[in-house]
Formats: sequence, structure tokens, C-alpha cells
Amino acid sequence: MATIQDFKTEKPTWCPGCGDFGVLNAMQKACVNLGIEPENVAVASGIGCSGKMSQHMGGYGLHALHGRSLPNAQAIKLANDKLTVFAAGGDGDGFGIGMGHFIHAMRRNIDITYIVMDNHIYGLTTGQASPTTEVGMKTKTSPKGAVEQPIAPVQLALAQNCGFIAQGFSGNIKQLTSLIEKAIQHKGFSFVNVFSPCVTFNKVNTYDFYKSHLVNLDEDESYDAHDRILAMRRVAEANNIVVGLIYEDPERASFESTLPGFPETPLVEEDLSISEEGYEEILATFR
Amino acid sequence: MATIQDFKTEKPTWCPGCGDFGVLNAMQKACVNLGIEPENVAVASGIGCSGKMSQHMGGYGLHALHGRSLPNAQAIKLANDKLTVFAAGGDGDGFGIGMGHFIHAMRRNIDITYIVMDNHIYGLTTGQASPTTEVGMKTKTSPKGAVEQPIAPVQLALAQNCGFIAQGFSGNIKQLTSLIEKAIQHKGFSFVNVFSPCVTFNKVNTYDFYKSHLVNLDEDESYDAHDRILAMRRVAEANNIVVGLIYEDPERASFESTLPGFPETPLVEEDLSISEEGYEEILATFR
Amino acid sequence: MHEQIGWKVGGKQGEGIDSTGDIYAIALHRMGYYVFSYRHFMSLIKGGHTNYKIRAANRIVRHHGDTTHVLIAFDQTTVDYNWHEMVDGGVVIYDSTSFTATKPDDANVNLCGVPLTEIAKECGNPIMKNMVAIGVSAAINKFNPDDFIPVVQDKFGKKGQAVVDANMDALRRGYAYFNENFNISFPAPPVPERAEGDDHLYVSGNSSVGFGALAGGCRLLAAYPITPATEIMYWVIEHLPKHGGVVLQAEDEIAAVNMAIGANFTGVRAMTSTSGPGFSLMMEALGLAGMSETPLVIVDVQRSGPSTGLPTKTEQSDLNEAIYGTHGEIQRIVLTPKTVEECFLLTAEAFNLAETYQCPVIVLTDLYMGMSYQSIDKFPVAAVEHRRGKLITEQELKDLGVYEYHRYNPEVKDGISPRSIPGQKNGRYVALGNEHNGIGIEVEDLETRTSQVAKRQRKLANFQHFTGVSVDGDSDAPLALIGFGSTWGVLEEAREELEEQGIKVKHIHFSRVFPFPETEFHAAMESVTQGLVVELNTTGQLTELIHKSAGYHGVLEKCLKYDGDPIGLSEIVSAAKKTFKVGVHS
Amino acid sequence: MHEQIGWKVGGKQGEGIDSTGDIYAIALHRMGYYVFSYRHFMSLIKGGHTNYKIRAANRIVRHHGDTTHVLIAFDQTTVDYNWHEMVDGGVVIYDSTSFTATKPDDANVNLCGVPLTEIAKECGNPIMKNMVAIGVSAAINKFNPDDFIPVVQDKFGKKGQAVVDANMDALRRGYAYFNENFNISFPAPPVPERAEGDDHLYVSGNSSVGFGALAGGCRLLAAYPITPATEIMYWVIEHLPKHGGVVLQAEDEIAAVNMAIGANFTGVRAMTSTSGPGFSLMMEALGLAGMSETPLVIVDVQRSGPSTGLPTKTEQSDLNEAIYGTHGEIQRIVLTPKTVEECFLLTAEAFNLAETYQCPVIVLTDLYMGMSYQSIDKFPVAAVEHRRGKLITEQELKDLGVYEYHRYNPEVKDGISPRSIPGQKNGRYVALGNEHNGIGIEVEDLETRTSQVAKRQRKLANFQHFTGVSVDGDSDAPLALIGFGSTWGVLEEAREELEEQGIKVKHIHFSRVFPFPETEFHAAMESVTQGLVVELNTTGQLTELIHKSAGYHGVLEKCLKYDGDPIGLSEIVSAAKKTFKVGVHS
Ligand SMILES: Cc1ncc(C[n+]2csc(CCOP(=O)(O)OP(=O)(O)O)c2C)c(N)n1
Ligand SMILES: Cc1ncc(C[n+]2csc(CCOP(=O)(O)OP(=O)(O)O)c2C)c(N)n1
Ligand code: SF4
Ligand code: SF4
Ligand SMILES: [Mg+2]
Ligand SMILES: [Mg+2]
Repeated sequence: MATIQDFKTEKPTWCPGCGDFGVLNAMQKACVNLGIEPENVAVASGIGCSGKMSQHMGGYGLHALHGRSLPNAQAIKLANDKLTVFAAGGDGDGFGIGMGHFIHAMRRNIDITYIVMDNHIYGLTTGQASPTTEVGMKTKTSPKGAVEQPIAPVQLALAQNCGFIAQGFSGNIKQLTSLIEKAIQHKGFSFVNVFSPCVTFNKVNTYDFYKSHLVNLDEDESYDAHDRILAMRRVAEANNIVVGLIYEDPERASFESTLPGFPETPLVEEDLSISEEGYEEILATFR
Repeated sequence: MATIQDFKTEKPTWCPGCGDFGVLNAMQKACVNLGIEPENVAVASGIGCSGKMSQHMGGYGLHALHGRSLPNAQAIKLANDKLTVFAAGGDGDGFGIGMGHFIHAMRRNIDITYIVMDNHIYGLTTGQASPTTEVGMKTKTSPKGAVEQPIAPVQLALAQNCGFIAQGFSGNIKQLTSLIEKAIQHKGFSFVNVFSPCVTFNKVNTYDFYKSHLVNLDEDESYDAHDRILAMRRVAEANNIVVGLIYEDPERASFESTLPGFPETPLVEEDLSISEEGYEEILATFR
Repeated sequence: MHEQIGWKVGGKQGEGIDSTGDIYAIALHRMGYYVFSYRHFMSLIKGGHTNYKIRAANRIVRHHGDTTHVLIAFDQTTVDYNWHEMVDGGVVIYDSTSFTATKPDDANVNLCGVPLTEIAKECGNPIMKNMVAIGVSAAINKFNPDDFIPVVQDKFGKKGQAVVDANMDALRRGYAYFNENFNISFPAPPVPERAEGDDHLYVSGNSSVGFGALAGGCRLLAAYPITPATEIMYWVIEHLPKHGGVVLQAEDEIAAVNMAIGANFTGVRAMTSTSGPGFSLMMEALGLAGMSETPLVIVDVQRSGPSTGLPTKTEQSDLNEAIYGTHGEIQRIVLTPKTVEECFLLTAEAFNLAETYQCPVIVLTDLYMGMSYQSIDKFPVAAVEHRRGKLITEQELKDLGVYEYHRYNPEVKDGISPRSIPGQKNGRYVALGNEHNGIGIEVEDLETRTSQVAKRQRKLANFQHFTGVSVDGDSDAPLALIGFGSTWGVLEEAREELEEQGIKVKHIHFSRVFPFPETEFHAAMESVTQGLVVELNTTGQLTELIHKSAGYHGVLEKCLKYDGDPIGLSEIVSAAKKTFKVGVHS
Repeated sequence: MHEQIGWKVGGKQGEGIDSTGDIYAIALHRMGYYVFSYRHFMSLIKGGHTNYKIRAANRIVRHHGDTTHVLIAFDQTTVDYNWHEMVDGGVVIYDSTSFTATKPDDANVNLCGVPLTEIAKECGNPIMKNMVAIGVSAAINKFNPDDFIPVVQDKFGKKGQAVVDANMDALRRGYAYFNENFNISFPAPPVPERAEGDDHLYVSGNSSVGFGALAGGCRLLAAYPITPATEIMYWVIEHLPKHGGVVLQAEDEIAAVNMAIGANFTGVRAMTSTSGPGFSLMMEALGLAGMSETPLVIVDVQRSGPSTGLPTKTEQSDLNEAIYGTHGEIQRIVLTPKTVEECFLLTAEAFNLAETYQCPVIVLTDLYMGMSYQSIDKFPVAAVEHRRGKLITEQELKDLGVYEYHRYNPEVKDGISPRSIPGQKNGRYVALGNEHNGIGIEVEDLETRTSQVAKRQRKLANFQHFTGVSVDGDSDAPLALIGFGSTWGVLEEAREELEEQGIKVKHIHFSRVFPFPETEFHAAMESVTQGLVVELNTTGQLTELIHKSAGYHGVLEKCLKYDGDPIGLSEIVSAAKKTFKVGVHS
């Protein structure tokens, strides 16, 4: 059985106090708790501070292009469905340049887990407005305050009927670990948005901010995470500042389970050759 | 005052019976009804049968790239806010390759009208599955039936708090015209999704199909188009097959009205030169 | 008796022109002829002129031919548009039920009205005018109507025997009508003998690419529809799942290529297929594959550009982007198959090259190659190999121990370090687009940077592969026709014709343009004092590539075509005669 | 006394290295020196070695210099990393409060421990160790501490006079401490005289590009953040709105470039700025601008590639993509400004070219040019023109009447047909990426296609513009240093040094690479028997472009650098001496 140590690699280069440490920690713990071996984990990540996740999380990494971790991750899973596959990245990466892939990954519903480190800022490029930057916040590209309404990732996920939606906070690693565990276990696309403070460039959405504003749905016994419209209302009312399991549809069938002819054997284990009969069958179609 | 004739150009090359004729007609009528002159209209469109809208609708046209009409249209409006600006395209164009721009145009909220001719198929490329193709429908790229859940454009628009959301049907030009008029009048980004049957490649979502399934919200007195979550519930319950004004937030401020320093004069009328003092002020920053 | 016949049907899009052509072409193919067919169509669904040209011969042909003996015209536009290519004494059949054709000029061409629609109506459905036309054609080409039964059966069988019978009836009536009313014929040549061991297959470049991918071990295709590449998707969707593969229709081309990268990273041979606009969208990912040394195969079925251009027309104008596209510098291989057999073989081979050199491989075909169907003797299936390149084994990893495997070991002599595959214990690394150290961690020091650049550059430094330059004709010839990709067939015919006219010319053809086959090309050019580079683009991209890589300024002339139509034999021959300024025996 | 001083501060990222450098650099600039500064930094936010080099001289300098007289080291890494560039007798100041520096080798360099942090603490805050270091530096360079008051005031003024005073106190204490404890100095040269009418400005390539855009009439910038181009956005966000302009932060680079196209279509001069990865994403839109003949300006601030590469390092490796990127073939212009003054002027001029030729114009700079700050005498503001190219007037449209205006009239002799602007009556047309007729309707016939291709090709057929090739040095020289873009300054110094050593060499430099300035280049090369092309990339992209466009195979050697650092004077000089194999006077 793997331990946390097995999921550790080089020392992360994040700023001390960066929320991404917590996310890394929770991902590692979730894998350990579920008995997953590091060689069976693959992380595809985009570009950003958060994008360095694939370097810092043990397991195979594909540190890909800005905004494109989801296409990579989906194909990794199809190529070898024995792997536990994460896509990981930032709010700019996932909700800016990568928005189209996000919505389409939800409809396609391949069994991967998408973790967004949502710090409401472009960290790695040193502090520009991101798609989730709040109206009025001053950043290097909005020196007089941002004017565009922020992206509402959880509401979009609900609208597109994503089968598993959770939101976590780097400051609560225990809850985050459990959410990621559930996400991994969900059979289909799972989305975990994490409030992961950027201590260097975002002086508004800080640990303290979240500690004093977050509503924890996991602690609300009356909350039913299986009613999509109810979830929408609740999230909207809390102005998105909620954590917990927001929505789950355990019945929603994954792409792999519905695609006609999806192979039993992982693609990576298929024989590359075609049998004589296989060739003959194909050639017949050309005659 | 311009007449319908002034908005007519070459004979459209769409198949006889194509729903896009109805959309063109409604756009022309809406402009005429609102007293808009053709030279003050600009249509940016993507690639697809629907993308030919910029060629067929009188007024200036930018027949742009597949999926990119929204970036074009938003900039056209900023460049000259005296123009009435449409973005137009298909479901593949807008909800496939163009999805990211769609979500971001809603958050940015520039005062343009986006019209999608949603035929649930790729028409121009002769019948592949589109992002709104229904599960189970057979197309050239889903010969055994589509497996991916369709995009829910109206629900996504509601989730992202788009300020004006309507859905129309090519088979009801009167209603569609009125929806487009309202969309043009809305100060901010307006979205009109139109069920526009492809008579050649989609034998499921036909005129008859819509005639027998559509729920008309405009005829429902009890419906309140100002409650976002209610709208979400209603649309979801009807499995998206509704027409009418779905949601409007007349208070939502447009990008132009909130961007600090947005000029009074249209950009296109600005002087290209900088005054002596202007130069001096800039040079001072370099000393 | 003719060695070959040129047949064409034309009309409005949506009028059934394609299926008429298909039936005639497949019937002739099944009779045993070598058929080559080319569809002319437009980027709209209904209306607009379309035509379907068939050339049938008693030897293999790799071009649809410049001339037409029989033209079936469903409207006057078809007559006007195609008149110029009618042979002397050729015959135009027009549907006299719907219009009366007029001659555009006084060329010696027979204009024969046949009430195609009326006859079809008599058989029960005006839609069968196409079958009547086929019957008329069969009469002119002196075929036996019964020879069409199998094709008609195949085509309409699933609609019931009555439909089959009605269609055959229409065909026979057309046949009879023509024989009764006219006395013109262009008898087809005798059916050629089939050589021992030869098959007889009717294939397109797109289906050959699909088949090549499958045979080459591709098990995942991610693609976004685009003319003229979508047919590759169709072929693969039909066949790949039977062999354990998966096809993904991506939300856009950026997703498609990144999916292909993801699967290749995971050890599965994967590709994407597209055309120009989609290819341009893949430029960033191309760089990722290059930098992360991840195998990747991209097929670009070129169409007429730039931008949306002429989406249903052919061109060879993405060569520059294939060679130079993406910011910064990566290792890549660009193949340009010159026949449908090479479409098959080089696509299969692309996966070997991609895995051997751990870099992207681009296969450039074009609309003409991709969408034209032609009869061939066989696919080179026996030549397909699976060479997976350097893959580290479980045992090697075990021996190394934890954290000791260096995926990007810059010291490997040939620049190619063994890959591990996710799931392998101790094989952990990060594939990435940042500059990196041996295990794939971003580092920025000068030594790592220069050693990794040098490592990657070594990979293709002495590249050798059977693709490259082919030389046909007299090896001492002082004159050369030079081309790449799909023009091989027509250039071969041009060479033969020029030789027949006494002009000593060889034909140098690239089936790989990058790495530029420098040595072979110099060797091929040794005897050459003048070369004519024939390319379907406006700037002479191959010519410029040759100038850059090998010189020959002042030696090369260009014959460029970029109107969207495939180049004709006579265009090449006349350009050659003008360029080569040699005394012509006549 | 020295003609110039090299000063550097280094430490961990996030430690205030940048602000230390900024204060020293701006102070020296304000004193009247010509300053050039270069920041070495990494693609992570905290930790990692960073340093800030300042060269200050009594004449204009366009390079940060190879050598350092004074190094302020906040850690041992800084000592190790920068040791090799210390001059003989140079001085390394290290923070003895936090570590004891050791010499990497026995070079004659003074290692002086100063308790920077401790002194800072005495002033009230350890963070002021940077100000102490500046004081020490001022002592070594023999400046008057009072000369720093204005800069310190500027920097800390808004935090209150107490903070200003504390910082000046720290500076003075550092100054005093050094003078009391050490007796080493590198006095700065006398401040140069300022010529009549000269200003004294401290600018970067990025701010110059932003300023050039504004001056050139750009009124809309759409961009997506990316190092090293984001500073252009910052500059423009600060200044454009004051002049009636708008800045859009796009959701990605594809949106950004398509926004720029939309605005240009509407008659507003608009651009986008990016770096390699973003530039690759713009390839499809580049083709749209070309095909629809819509003006477009793209600034690509190159960084070290391929893929994500080394995002904070410099390179000149996007030349190929700028020239060849996008599928199919379009007309385009590629400018490569060689100085910050040209960054200003050529960006402004790019809009004139884009509108005059109705095509995309790409301005290629790089991280080194873009992010380095330097003192210059003035911007060529008087040289800025606004030439809008052919725009049809309301009156002309009125005279034409409805539906008579042909935006894409293929008959125009120079290939450039007048544009109308949305809002103009009777000016209706469709701008599009499909092949089209005169009014912008998709058509596919051969005549339209060929006439429109020919129209577009005529536009740049006889392109003439003041950008092109510059020649410095002896016009008869048989040897040439050849480069493009940002390397002009260091190549000029190299030429001077080689000349001093008695080597007759000229310096040929491209400020435009496409259309290739063929005639001028041939003229420049007339006397040349051997050329050394100096480029910051791995394959020699400029060399290959020259081979393709002008020949000179066998005449050109390459000096390539691609480790991410800017090229040094000595690297060029030694490569030149090796290549030119001439007897050197020594
Ligand atoms: C195509 C492309 N555009 C832009 C960039 C520059 N870039 C790198 S990271 C980044 C944004 C990072 O923000 P986010 O995704 O929120 O991640 P964070 O650093 O905040 O974790 C950008 C714009 C890039 N690498 N590639
Ligand atoms: C980048 C790019 N990819 C693919 C295409 C090919 N293409 C043209 S139209 C189209 C889809 C059209 O579908 P839709 O947007 O629904 O429009 P419709 O024809 O149904 O109106 C595609 C895939 C293209 N032109 N550009
Ligand atoms: S800049 Fe922000 S997001 Fe990036 S590592 Fe530092 S704290 Fe984290
Ligand atoms: S193919 Fe469909 S969408 Fe296209 S024109 Fe015909 S009916 Fe309309
Ligand atoms: Mg972020
Ligand atoms: Mg559609």
C-alpha cells in the first residue's frame, strides 16, 4: 500500500502559504486512503502555478498547455481505464482559455476528476484579473477594478448536468480530501472546484475571507445533493461561496459505459496487429 | 425608413425549407420594425450553413471563422457603438468550437445580439453529430446513436446570468421577430437560441417535432421571466423545448457602461493623433 | 476501340449526381476496369453545379483524365461548364424532359436529348432518371445491362426487391431508348487481365489513410469534422471499434490534437485528422508534442486556402505550415504520400516514426487524393510493421529502482531516450512543454537547456527512411519534372507523354519533404540542368524549400496551379514544353 | 575612471531584487547616465535565482554588458552564478548578516561582507537591507547619497515621509559603513552632456511598443496575459483610455486576435500583443485577416521556445512561424525593430502598413528587447504618420449608388481596393475568409479565384518601405555580421570591437524580414565574401530565409545561441574571430 511519501516528489516551488499546497496534500491523501498506487495515477495539468500540480503530485504527469489539461486527461483515461486520472489547473486555465473543454468534458462524461485551484487571479503571470476575479477587484489588468461578472463554475456545472460537483477550500484539507475521494469514486466526470488562496497576488480572497464567509453544505443536514435545481438555488443564494458536495447523480452513465463497442481491455493493452480475417473483412469492403 | 427589401441581398443558398430562411426573415423584420438602417447593421457570423447569415442579411458582414463570431462582434460594437451588431451561427459553431467565447461574452456583457440557429446537427459539413444532437440520434459520426449528453444552451446562459435569454422557432416567425426586437433593445448581451430545422440532415428535430412539443412561455401568463432559478426549473422540466422570453435582467449594466473611461465618442470617430500635451504627459512618465 | 473512357455526370447539388456517379464507377470497377473518379462539388448543400468524372481504363490510372467521351447533363450549366473537355465526336446526353440543351460553340460534339425523367416516370418514379442515364451510358460504352445488377442490388437491396427491379427496369429502358434512337458509341476497352495475386480494390486516399492508421496500430482517433478530412473519421468510426479502438469527436481541433497527445503519452497510438483551418489551430499542441517528445500523428488533408478558402477544392498549400508551424523549434517529420497505396503505408509508418523518434509526424494529403476513388491492385499490407521505438521495460525499471529513471536523459547518443508508460512502476516522469531536466521537472539553467536542445536535435540529425525522393524515367535526363504528394500520378503521365514526344525528362517526386532528403535529391538532380516544379499553390512552397535546403536557384522553374481544380495532364505538358524550350518532334 | 560601470544585484525571487535594481537604475538614469538594465528571472513566483544587471555609461548603450564591477549578493547562489562575469578587481558585497560568502575560484575579486540586514534592522526594518546595499553601491561608485533622494521619494512617498526618511537613513548608513570599512571604488564616469533638443528617457521595448501603438492611432487592444508581452497591456491600459481607446482582456488569444480583426473591420486601428504560445493560437485568424484583406497588427514578444519553453527567457525563434504560419498563402509583413526607438516607430508604422496593404502586419520583438529598460535620447515622435490607405468616401459611395460598390474589385492595378467602413451608406460588403467575388460573396469559379489570388498577390509585389536592411560600418568590408531585431545593439558593439582589432567588418541588420528586402540585401552583400549570421535560435532561421530568398549558400556561417540568456558581446566577438579566420592585431 502506498503512503503519502510515495506521492511526494520534488519540493513544490509555490510561494509559502499558497493554497495549492493544501490541494496537493488532499490529492495525495485521497489517493493513499483509496489504496491507489502512484504509478496508476496520471495528472494532466495546464499552465499556471496550479499547473505545476503534475510535477508535484507523485504519479505520471503531463504538464500540458495552458487550458488544455481536460482533452489530455480524457484521452489518458480512454487509453488506459485502469488509471486514476486527474486534470488539474487554475481558474484562468480552466475557466478562461479552457472554458470550452470544461463544458464539453461535462457532457462527454469520461471518468476523470477535474480539480481547479480557483484563486480568482492569474498567479503565475503575476497578478492579472482572472475569469473568477470579483467585480471591483483591482489587479494589474484592472487597475480601476474589474468590471466583468465572474464565471460561476459551479452553476455552469449544474446547468450542464455534471454528474459530480463539489467545492472545497485549501484551508480545510480534511473535507477536501474526502471530497476528492468521493470524486475519484464517482463513475464519470467529477468536478472539484477549490478555493485555493493566492497569498501573493490576491489580497481579497484570503484564508480569512473564506473562513468568515464559507457556508459548509456538508454540515447542513437539510441539504439534498441530488436535486439539481435546488442546488442551483442554494449556490446562487450563497453567491457561490459554499463548500461541500453540491450535486451528485450516481446514475449518470459514463462515456465509456455507453459508447457502442467500447473495448473491455484497456486500449493500451490491445494488440497492434490485425488478424488475417480482420484484414480480409476490411479488404472486402473495398471490392 | 428602410424596408425589408433593403435588407435583402443575393438569393440565399440554403436548401429549400431550411429553417435559416425563417431566422433571416425575422432578423430583417426586427430591424425594419425598429427603424434600423441596413448600413448601421453589422453581422459577424461563423462557418456553417447558418454562418452564411452575414452574406444573406443586408448590412455589413464579417463572415469569419468557425466558432469565432462572438469575439468579432463584440469588438465591432466597441469600435462603433452606433451600430446594431449581431453575431450569428450554428450549434456546432457556437456551442462546440465556440463554447468558450459564448460563456465569456455573457459575462462581459457587451451590447450585441447573438443568434444561434440550433438545428442539432452539423449542416454544412453534411450531417455529423453536433453538441446539441440528442442522445441516441444517428448521424454520420454517430452511426450507432449519439452518446454524449447535449449542451443545454439556455441553462448555461441562465447559470452564467446572461442578461437576456430567449428561445425561438423558425416555424414561428412572428414570435421570433418580436424576440429579436426585444433582444436588440436590451442594453447588454442578448442571446436568442432558435430551433431552426435542418430539413436535409436532421430527420428527428423537424418542424413537426417542434410544433407538437414546444411549450410557449410567452403564452403562459404565470411565467415570470425575471426569476433566474425559476426559469432554470421551468426550462429543465420542459427538457429545454420551450420558446419565448426566458429571462431578462434589465438592470444588468453593460460592459460599455461600466468600463472606467469608456469613451463617449465611438472609437471609430476618434482622432488618431495625440495632442502636444498628450505627448508631453506620456514622455514625462519615461523620465 | 479505346484504351480508356472518360464519362461524366453533372447537375445541381442535391440532385443525386453523386449516387449516379458512384453506381457507374463501382459497376465499372467491379467489371474489372481500373477506375479513377473525381467529384467536383461546392460548399453548399443544395444547388450549385456539381459533377462526377469517371475515367476507366485497362491499365492502372492515377488521375481522372483531361477528356470526356460521354457527358450526362441534367442542366445547361453542366453542358457549358464541361463542354471544353469533350473529345472530338463525344456525346452529351441531356435530359430532354426538363430542358433543351444548346451548344456553347460549334465543336464536333453530339448533343443527344433523352427524356430521362419521362422514362423514369414510366418506371414509377422520376427520381430514377439517374438509372435511365446509367442505362444510356451503358449503351454508349457497350456494356451489358446485366453487369449492373450486383451494384443496383447492393445499393437498393435494403429497400426491397421491388425497388431493385424498378431501378434495373429504368436502366434497361434507358439502354434500349438510346440504342433505338442513336447510333453513337464509345465502347469500353476489353477488361484487363488481373495479375496473379493481385486484388482489385476501389479506394480513396481518405479510406486508405484510415486503413493505414488501423493497420499501423492506431487505436484512438480524436477529430473534429472538416471537409475534406471527415471521411477519415467515418472510415475509422466504422472499423476501429472492431479492433479495440475508440473514436472521439472532439469539441474542436485543439481538443482533438491534445487528446491524441494524451493517448500517445499513455502508450496508445493515436492520431488526429483535419484540414487547413483545423491544422492551424493545432500549432500550439504541435509544439507540445515536439518539446515533450510525445509521439503524435496528424493527418492534414489539404484544401484550397487560405482561411476558409475553397473548402471543397484541392490545393497543396499547407507545406510551409507543416514544416515551419509552431513557435520555437521542434523536431518533426512531414510525409507526403504520392499514391493511395502510400496513403495507407505512410500513415501506418507515421506511427513507427512518431514512436521511434518521439516526435510529431505530419501526413499531408489533399482533397484530390483524399476524396477521389480509384482502383488499385492491392494494399501493401505485408509492408506494414510495428516498430515501437525505445520503451523501457518493467524489468529495467525494477533494476533502476525508485526515482532513478530519467525519461529525458540528455546523454543518450542518438538523442532518443526510452519512454515509460503510465502504469509502469518506477517509471514516473512528467511530460511537459517547459524546458526540463531528465525526469521532466522545469528547470532553467543554461546547461540543462543546451543539453536538452542538443538531445532533441540529435534525433533527426542523420535521419534515414525509405520515404524521400523517387525518381522515374531516364536517370540521365537533363530535364526534370518535380513534385510532391498527390500529383505523382498525373506527373507520371506527363513524363510518359513528354518522352513519347521525344523530350528526355525524369520525374523526381517527394514522398517526404522534411527532414529534407538532401542527399537523395542532389543525387536525383545530378544530371539535371533544368527542373520544372509542379505545385498546387500560389508561391511555390516546394520550390522555396528546395532553394533553402539545396540551392538550385536559377535551375528551377515553377508550374503553379491554385484555382481549386486538380491539375490536368495537358496543363503540365504544355508548361513543360514552354519551360524546357526543346525542339519537339511532331 | 571608467567609461562605464557594471552593477548587479542578485538573490531569491520575491526578495525585493527588482525594486533594488529599479531604484539604482532610475537614480543613475536621472543623474544623466545612459543606463541599460536586464532582469534575469524564473517562471515561478518565489524562490529561484533572480538578478538585475545595470550598465551605466557616458554614451548610449544598447546592451547590458558582459562584465560586472559591483555585485550585491543576497545568497551564495548569486555569488556562484555571477562570479564569472566579475571584472578583475571587482567587488562582491554580500550580506554578512545572513551568510558568509565563499569564492568559487581564485579570481581576483574582492569579497566584502557587509551586515546589510543588521544595518537595516538598526534603521527599523530588515526589509531595508536593499537600501543599505544601494548605499554601499553609491559609495563604491562614488555618488552623492543625496542624488538618491528624488527616487526614494518617488518610490516611498505615498507611504509617508517617515518611510522615506528611514530608507534614506538605511542608504546613508550603508554608504558610511562601506567607506569606513573598505577602500575600494569604481567611480562612475562623469555624467555625459545632453545634446541640444535631446530628452533623456528610460524606456523598455514593451513600453515603446505600447507608446508606438497609441501614437500610431491604435484605439483598441485585445490581449491575453502572457510573459513577456503582458507589460504592453499594462502600458496600454494605463494610457489608451485617456485617448479614447479601449482595452479588452480576452478569454484567450484566439478571442483576442479575432477581436482585433473585428475592430479593424469596423475602421478602428486595433492590435493584439502576445508571445509564442499565444501567437501559435492565432494562426487561423492570421489567415482570415489575409484572405479578407482586413488590416491587423500582431505584436509577438518572442520568448524561449518551443511550447511553454523557458517563459522568462529570451529567443528569436518565431521568425519561421511569423513568415510561414497559417495554412494556405496570405500576404503579410513582418517587422523586426532593432532598437526601442524602432519598437515605437515600427509599431506605429505597422498600422499604416496594415491599412495601406490591407493585410496583417506582425511586429516581432523579444523578451530581451521587451523587458529591458534603457536610456534613450528621444522617441522619433515627429516621424509618426497616419496613412490610412485606400478608404472609399461617402461621396464616392453616393455616386456609385446601391449595390455598386465592389470592396474586392479584382481589377485594381496595385491589388489594393478601397475599403468601406460599417455605417457608410451604399458601402455594404462582406469581409470573409472564403474565396469571394467583388462584394464578398462566396463563389468558387476558376476565374474569380484566380483573379482574386492575383489581386492579393499584386499588393506586395513591389513592396517598398523604409524598413528593410541597415548597413553600419565600412561599406567595402569583405566580412559581415548579420542579424535581425533586438541584437542590433550588441552587434554594433561587436563590430566596433572587431574594427578596433583591425578586422574590416560591416554590420547588416534586418528591421524587416518579410517581404524579404532582396535588392537591399544583395547591395549590402556586394563586397562581402563571408558573413556571420548571429541569431538567438537553434536552427538559424534567418540564415535559412536568406538562403531561400537570396542564395549565399556557402557564404554564411551561423552563430546561434539558445540557452535563454541574451547573447554577450564577447560571444559574438569570439565567434566572429573564429569564423572570419583573419590575422588579428594584438
Ligand atoms: C496560450 C497561452 N497563453 C498564455 C499563457 C501565459 N499564462 C501562463 S499561466 C497563465 C494564467 C495562470 O492563471 P491560472 O490559470 O488562474 O493559474 P494560477 O497561476 O493562478 O494557479 C497564463 C495567462 C500561456 N502559458 N499560454
Ligand atoms: C476550424 C474549423 N473546423 C472545422 C470546420 C468545418 N466546418 C464548417 S461548418 C462546420 C459545422 C457546421 O455546423 P453548425 O455550426 O451547427 O452550422 P450549420 O451548418 O448546422 O448551420 C464545420 C465543422 C471549419 N470550417 N473550421
Ligand atoms: S503566486 Fe499565488 S498561486 Fe502562485 S504560488 Fe504564489 S501564492 Fe500560489
Ligand atoms: S443542410 Fe440543413 S442547415 Fe444546411 S441549408 Fe440545408 S437544410 Fe439548412
Ligand atoms: Mg488562478
Ligand atoms: Mg447546426
